[in-house]
Amino acid sequence: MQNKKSENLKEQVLRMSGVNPSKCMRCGKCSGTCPSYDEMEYHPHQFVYMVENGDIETLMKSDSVYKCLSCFACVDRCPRGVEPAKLVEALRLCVIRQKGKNHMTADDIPAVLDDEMPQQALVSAMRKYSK
Amino acid sequence: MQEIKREVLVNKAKELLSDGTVDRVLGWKRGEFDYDVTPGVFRSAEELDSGFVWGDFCGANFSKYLVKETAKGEGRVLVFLKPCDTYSFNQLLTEHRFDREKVYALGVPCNGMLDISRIKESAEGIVSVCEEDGKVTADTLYDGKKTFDRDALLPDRCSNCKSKKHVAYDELLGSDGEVLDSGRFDEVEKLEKMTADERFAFWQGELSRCIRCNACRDVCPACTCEKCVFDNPDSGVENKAAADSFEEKMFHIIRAFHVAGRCTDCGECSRVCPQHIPLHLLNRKFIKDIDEFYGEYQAGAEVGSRAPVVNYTTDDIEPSQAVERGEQNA
Amino acid sequence: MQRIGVFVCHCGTNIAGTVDVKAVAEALKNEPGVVFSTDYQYMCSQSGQNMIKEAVAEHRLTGIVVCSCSPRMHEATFRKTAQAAGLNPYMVEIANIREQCSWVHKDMPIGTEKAVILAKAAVAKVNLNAPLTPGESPVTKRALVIGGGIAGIQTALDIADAGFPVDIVETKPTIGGKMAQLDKTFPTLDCAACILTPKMVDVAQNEKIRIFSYSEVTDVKGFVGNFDVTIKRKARYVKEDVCTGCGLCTEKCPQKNVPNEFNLGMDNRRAIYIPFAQAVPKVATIDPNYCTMLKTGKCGVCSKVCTAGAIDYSAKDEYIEERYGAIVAATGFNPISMEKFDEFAYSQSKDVITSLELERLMNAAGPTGGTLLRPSDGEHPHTIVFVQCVGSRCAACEQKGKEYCSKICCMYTAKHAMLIRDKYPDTDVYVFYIDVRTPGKNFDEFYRRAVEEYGVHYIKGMVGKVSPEGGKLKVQASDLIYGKQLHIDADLVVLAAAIEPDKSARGLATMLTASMDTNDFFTEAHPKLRPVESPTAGVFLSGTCQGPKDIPETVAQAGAAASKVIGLLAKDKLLGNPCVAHSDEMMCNGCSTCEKVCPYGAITYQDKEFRMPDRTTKVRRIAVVNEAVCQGCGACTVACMSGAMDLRGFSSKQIMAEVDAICK
Amino acid sequence: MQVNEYKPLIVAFCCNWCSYAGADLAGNNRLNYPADVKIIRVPCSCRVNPMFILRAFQRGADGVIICGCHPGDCHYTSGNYYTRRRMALLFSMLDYLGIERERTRVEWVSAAEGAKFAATMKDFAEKVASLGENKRLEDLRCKK
Repeated sequence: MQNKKSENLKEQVLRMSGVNPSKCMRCGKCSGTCPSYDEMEYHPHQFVYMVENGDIETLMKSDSVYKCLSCFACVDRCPRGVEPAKLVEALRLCVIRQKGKNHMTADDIPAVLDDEMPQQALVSAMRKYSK
Repeated sequence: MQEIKREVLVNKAKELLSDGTVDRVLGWKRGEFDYDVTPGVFRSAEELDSGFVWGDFCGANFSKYLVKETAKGEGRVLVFLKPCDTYSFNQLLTEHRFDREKVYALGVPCNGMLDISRIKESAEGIVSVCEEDGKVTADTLYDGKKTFDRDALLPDRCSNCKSKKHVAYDELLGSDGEVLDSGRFDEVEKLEKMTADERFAFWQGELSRCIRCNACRDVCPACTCEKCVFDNPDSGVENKAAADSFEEKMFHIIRAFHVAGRCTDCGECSRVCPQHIPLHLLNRKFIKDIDEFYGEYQAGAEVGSRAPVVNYTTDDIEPSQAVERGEQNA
Repeated sequence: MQRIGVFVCHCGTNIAGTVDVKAVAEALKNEPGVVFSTDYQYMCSQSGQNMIKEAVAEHRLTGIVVCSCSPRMHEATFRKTAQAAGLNPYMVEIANIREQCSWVHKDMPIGTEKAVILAKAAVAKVNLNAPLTPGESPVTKRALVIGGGIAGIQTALDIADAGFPVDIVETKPTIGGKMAQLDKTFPTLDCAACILTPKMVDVAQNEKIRIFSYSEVTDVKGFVGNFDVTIKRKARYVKEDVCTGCGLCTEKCPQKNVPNEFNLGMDNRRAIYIPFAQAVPKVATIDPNYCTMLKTGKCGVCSKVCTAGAIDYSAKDEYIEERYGAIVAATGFNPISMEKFDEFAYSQSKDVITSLELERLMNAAGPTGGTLLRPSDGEHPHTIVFVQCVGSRCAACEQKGKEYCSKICCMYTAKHAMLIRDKYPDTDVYVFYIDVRTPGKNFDEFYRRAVEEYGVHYIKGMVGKVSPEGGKLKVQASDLIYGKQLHIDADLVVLAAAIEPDKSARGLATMLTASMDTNDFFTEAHPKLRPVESPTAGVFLSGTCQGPKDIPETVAQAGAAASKVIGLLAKDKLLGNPCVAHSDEMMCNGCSTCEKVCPYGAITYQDKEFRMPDRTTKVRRIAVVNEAVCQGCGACTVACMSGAMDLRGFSSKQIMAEVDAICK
Repeated sequence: MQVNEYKPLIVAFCCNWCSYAGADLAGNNRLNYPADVKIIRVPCSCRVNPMFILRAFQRGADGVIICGCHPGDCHYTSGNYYTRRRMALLFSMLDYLGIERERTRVEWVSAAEGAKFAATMKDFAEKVASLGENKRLEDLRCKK
């Protein structure tokens, strides 16, 4: 199921994230400890598994990449040191590096804004969601 | 001028000869010239009166002679020991190299023995050398009278004298001195600060002048092997004259390594070297390293002490760190 | 000059694959001293060895060089072959052209060139070999077992059974080790005490076995057959031979709140205590850190109460010297500490416990008398969650967990789950696992019974977080097969903690000069072929000190270690190592530099008369090496300035010949 | 590969109990390291006499490495402690005489560290190769 395109996409993700997904022993602790597990369509242990198998497009299309809060609980508790959160970060970069493909642009913000939203969340969102 | 006079030594020697405590005296006598003082054995008062010499050129360290003297199986031998000689005395005792009962050691205080080669550098054909209040004048055939400041004529081992304290004697003539903290490692530090190429050039220059006369080995009180590895055809490193620059280095590195932790820094090797190679800088490098890596240690300070090279602690530094240590001052 | 035969082995394709063996044999033909050089498919085979024997006869060989695998594999084989062919076994040298040449250099020309050089070095060494005969050293017919757990007990019983006296040294006041703390044992579910205590009593009643409880080994000198061991008997303040073990003092002692380490601190004991009822030796012990009499001098209740008058406050630590022929390390294991696992809140909540603590809770002699109650409020737990692989298979960081699988947790968790479901049918038991590893006889069936008959919920997935809230433990875990994140309100969480060697093992290894791996498990002589021996001759390994294992394997390995010890002690004398140091009298200065570096004290000095050239005799002090004590390390040969001290089999000239052959 | 690519000659003294076994383990795992390294087996690292090291350099070696057990693991209890002191002094003296530091090295390798053995040999061989031929401790009569 690995064709040429997904091959170099996977290689790109791995180089960007510096993660070695083959270290994963499929224990599921990252998903177990993930606070936004339920909002995600694909879960942290599936990120690692899918990147390992080169199935990057589906991940880039899915919304779950943006559900990760970067709380790094999965990185801290993974017994094999696989660091799934870094994979998510790399996937996000892959998405926004595509031509014209921003997950969210500046003018979408007012619609989503609510006054309890901490300023920091806005800044980090802009950093993560658009070029 | 030496603080203690010749008569005191001669009378003491005669006294001990006459009352039978010793049957021979190991002292200095005149060689070819006044300044050319060599060790000699005196068996009677007359010989003492006529031949015994005591002055500014009695640099020889008698400890090593005791190894062969005491093995002769006669009576006790009287020996005069300067403060730095007493350390070699103790080191040889630690290694059971001679029988202490066969020796009567007389401690002789010393305020530095002169280095004749420093006079020879600027005066040809020396006839006689005499000294008044700190000034040494050498009467020469070709350059007339040359006067020098006494301190300028002291060899490195005396200008950087490490201790005036007698650590071994049966009887002490005159007063005992103190251990001094001397700048004896300054020269080593200067070398260490050079770059590797400069150091290599320096030592290549020095060691290439070595003619392998083995004088340094034969005078060194720490080199008392029955048969030295360099004389033993079975050792695999046996060589007489150095046929290549490597063998010069090999001889001096191995000799320094063999005396490491046992060398009392008495400076005899540099004194007797006809080529004036600063051999003491090699031994001092080991002494400096040992002090730095494994704690202050003075060979011969007390009998039976355990040399650092035959000792260990579980947290010694690693060889790579030993070399890095050189980095800071390189 | 020697007449040397060179035999180059193909080792199938192991060597021949990347080294041109024919070229090597050819190149060696005109090496000085070589009169015969050939190659063969398998030198270590019977026919290979016969080839050597024939060559020795035919070419009147005096030395043999075999270019083959590592000398650590077949040096002994080829030495026996040489001996059978009438040569002295030490006239054989091995060139390691497999592990250190053909296997590590892929390119044929480079491999061949290096093989030739290594072969030439071996020939250069054989040229200078001299026939050696191993010396003999006596064997002290007494064994020492360090550690009194099931491993130590079984080893000691088997050795004593063969008629040899054995001493057991145990740091705790009683033998029994971890097994004594267990409730039931898998896979047969028989009670640990019921199968262990009879063995402990056997040990006590066996007059061949001496138990040094509450003691530790402080120093080991010597070598196989002659270990001089110093044992420190910690002050017990109770006379062992007088105390009847009635336990009166343990009831009357006023100092009540001492954390009971036998129950892992879950309940308290007195300052004077007997760890558990079936303790062997059944003798009280006073804990110096808590006894007011020892600390302040004001109390003495136990001595007043003791009818036998066994209390002795003035006791001091006692040191015993003893000589042994063999030593068995049986230091056992401990669960790793759970402090670093904050995600499981082990330090925040008392209801998060390790499996060993669960064993005590379920044990009739435990803090709760065998009924399973929550340590926090003593209530009956309804929902219990087991978390597997806590700290095992964890390669994230050394300080936190261990990289290896601890092997026994899957089975004991299945046991716990089954026992709980059987005794308290109303409880829900969840086991979160990565994969259940239950290999071996009746093991998997045991695990399937837990799932099928007792309805234990086995969930493939890991617990991510445990947060104590309102008396309950909120467990958040992933269920990989269901694809859901589970949230369970548990009453009790049991962590299957990884196991690591006992802390005392590292110090012991240094004393025994036995080597250890990075996880502090003893390294065995060969992982497959010699699992119960340490590379140090005379030192054997029994139980979990060598690696994680369960009780059946421990007992099997204990028996194996005992058989090795018996094999050693049955000999009257041991063939020593002939490659020992010897001093050349004529060159020795008698300066005792060598004596200072000798780790075995094998060098002594004597004054000897020598006839000097001028017909006088001279008495000189010379070094004498006791060849039975010397182990041949060579430290003295370098300390000796004049080179008088040399090592047989590795003499300075031989090593220099090898250096020359390599650098030529 | 260049035609006359300079190949260093390296002598490795390996102690029989730990580093020699580590070298064998590197072999078992087929871990590659430069063929310029030639191993001499000694009972213990404390058997290596400074004379052997200088002899190797004299005969044309470009690098000498002494491998032993980790301190505390020595089969003879204190062998490697003496090696550590002797080699610390010897290396410091060689450096004092201006000999390049990277030509000599002591490394502790246990019987379980095959990978470390291969990596150490590769690293040492590269460092020595970068230094070029041993000019400062060579004996011209022994030149190949």
